[in-house]
Amino acid sequence: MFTVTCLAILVVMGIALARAFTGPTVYDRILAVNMFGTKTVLFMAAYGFLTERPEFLDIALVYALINFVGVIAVLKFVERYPPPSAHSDE
Amino acid sequence: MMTLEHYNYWVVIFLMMAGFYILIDSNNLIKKIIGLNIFQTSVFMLYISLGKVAGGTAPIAAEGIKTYSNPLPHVLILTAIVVGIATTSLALALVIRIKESYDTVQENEILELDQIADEGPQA
Amino acid sequence: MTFIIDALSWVFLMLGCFLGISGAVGIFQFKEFYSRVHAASVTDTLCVFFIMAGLVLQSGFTLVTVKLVLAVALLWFTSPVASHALIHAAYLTGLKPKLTTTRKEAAKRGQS
Amino acid sequence: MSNINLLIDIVLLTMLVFTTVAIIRLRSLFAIVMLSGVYSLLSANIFVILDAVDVAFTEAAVGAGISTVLMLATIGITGYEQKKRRNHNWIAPLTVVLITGAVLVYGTLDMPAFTNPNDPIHLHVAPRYINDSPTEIGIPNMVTSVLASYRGYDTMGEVIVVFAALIGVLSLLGIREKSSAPLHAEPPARPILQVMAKFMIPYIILFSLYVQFHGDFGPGGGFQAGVIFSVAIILYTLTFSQQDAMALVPPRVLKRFAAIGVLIYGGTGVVSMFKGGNFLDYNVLVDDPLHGQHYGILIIEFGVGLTVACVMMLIFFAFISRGDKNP
Repeated sequence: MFTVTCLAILVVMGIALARAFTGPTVYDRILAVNMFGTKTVLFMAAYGFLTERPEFLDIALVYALINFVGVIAVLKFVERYPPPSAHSDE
Repeated sequence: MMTLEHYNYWVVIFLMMAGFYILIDSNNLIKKIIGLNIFQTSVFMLYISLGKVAGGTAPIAAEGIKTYSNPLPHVLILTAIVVGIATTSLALALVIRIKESYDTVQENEILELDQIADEGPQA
Repeated sequence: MTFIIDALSWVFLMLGCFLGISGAVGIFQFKEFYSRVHAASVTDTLCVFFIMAGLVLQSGFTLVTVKLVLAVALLWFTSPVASHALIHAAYLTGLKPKLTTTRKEAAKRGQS
Repeated sequence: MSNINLLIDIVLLTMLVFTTVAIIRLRSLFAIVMLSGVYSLLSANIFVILDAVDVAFTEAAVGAGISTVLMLATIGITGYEQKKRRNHNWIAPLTVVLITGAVLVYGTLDMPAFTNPNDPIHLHVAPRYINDSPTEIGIPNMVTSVLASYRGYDTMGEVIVVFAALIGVLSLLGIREKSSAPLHAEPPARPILQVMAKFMIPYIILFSLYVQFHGDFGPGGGFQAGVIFSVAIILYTLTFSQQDAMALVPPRVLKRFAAIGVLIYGGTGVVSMFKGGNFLDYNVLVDDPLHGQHYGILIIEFGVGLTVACVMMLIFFAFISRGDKNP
């Protein structure tokens, strides 16, 4: 059951990554990266159970924290230095 | 299963070459630093791949576990990551100073400005 | 007893996976930024809850459970705040939502 | 490595390859920085799958957190866009890269198979660490015991390198503690973010202390704890203001503490010399060698954590105070 969960989360991560590649706006990329980070936390938690050593959940906690701080940093940055064209960054 | 046995190494080589390509092809100093980071991470991944043992788990002793992966590469890479961010920040600081004195971070423009400065007194 | 717990975790994990995948399809398929945020942020919280609940059922009552609960709490606090900040920043810097009309409304407007 | 782990490994590595290709192709530096954050999250995942939990911990905290923040601060100063280049020649670099890559791939054909337990690397030194360190040092996390005790010299060198990098950054950029009136309008304060940050910062600091002192038993240690602690201060700076953060942790004090951390590390070595052992030989610190190892590792990990936390905060302050000067 953890196998199925891990694979499903990997699929979600792949789709989020595709959105991060295609954009088209800066905010789409931020959204995709944020989603990627959340799914990484879930993946790490499920993977710990898959390998039968779930005590390494600290890593998942760190991911959750860092992901939040990273997204806030990116948003503050976008506010302070607005991108030349807000609608597309290609 | 020759391919799968070496898949990790080949991905490492691809990443290393991608970082190398960015480093020599890119004109923007910040992108060069990101290329250097990719190159660096590929080396990390090579070390960690070498340390993995089939059937082993993380090298933190627990009851009922016989095989552990090799802890030595982990130690080397752990400190290398922190040193990596320290050197990256030094490089970024240099880039900021270059931007302040040349007003550009494009390599070719910096070289042109240098050339003008060198030839300046004669002209 | 173990059978019931296993069955429950299966149900929870699969529900979580379903929500996660629907969110991913949402951010990939929707045409416009604000609907994509909607798809991602709404499914996210419940997906986290279901997957972590499925894992908690398997872990029993140990330190692992506490860490899982902490992770859920952390994600529940941070994820909506991040979505809020994202939309706020997007709106402030001039990305306006596209307001589309349905075919019926357009037809009505055409008649009047 | 069972099949499912191998499958996950391959899927993640493939995602990594795609991310790298996207980084090469994109022009916007901002998008590239976002993707390099994803890149380090992915590589942290791969480290977990390859059993390197400590490394994954560090990579997640450093790569996705600090590195992204510093890169963003830099492109805020230097500008978003890469300029297009005329008569851009991409054939020569590509040829060089392809030839080098081909040589390296040829070299891997002689490499021992991935995860084979009889590889030369697993036959020397490592068995000693794996079999003896839990009894010899007395702590379960072998990475910590190798890092802090067996190879304590190396780690001290690394800490000094981090400290030297700080000196470099400070002499290049410096920190403006009392910046004049900001030249551009401050973005409006965000009450929701501020409440959230106030709520979270104590827990982040608590978590960093847990990581610091639980590093003997699980993944963690001074390097990771220092980075997580500095992330708490970075969150405070981002949601409030730079002046508030500098009033909370004044850079003058941080500079002293960064040096004190290195001194604690070196001092432990000197104390063990005075006690009749070698430099950084913790066995002689107290009467019982096992207790000596425990104390020694705790003290030097504290020194590492102190230095890393102070260095990361100071570098961050240096970058953003420079950004305030040039909007």
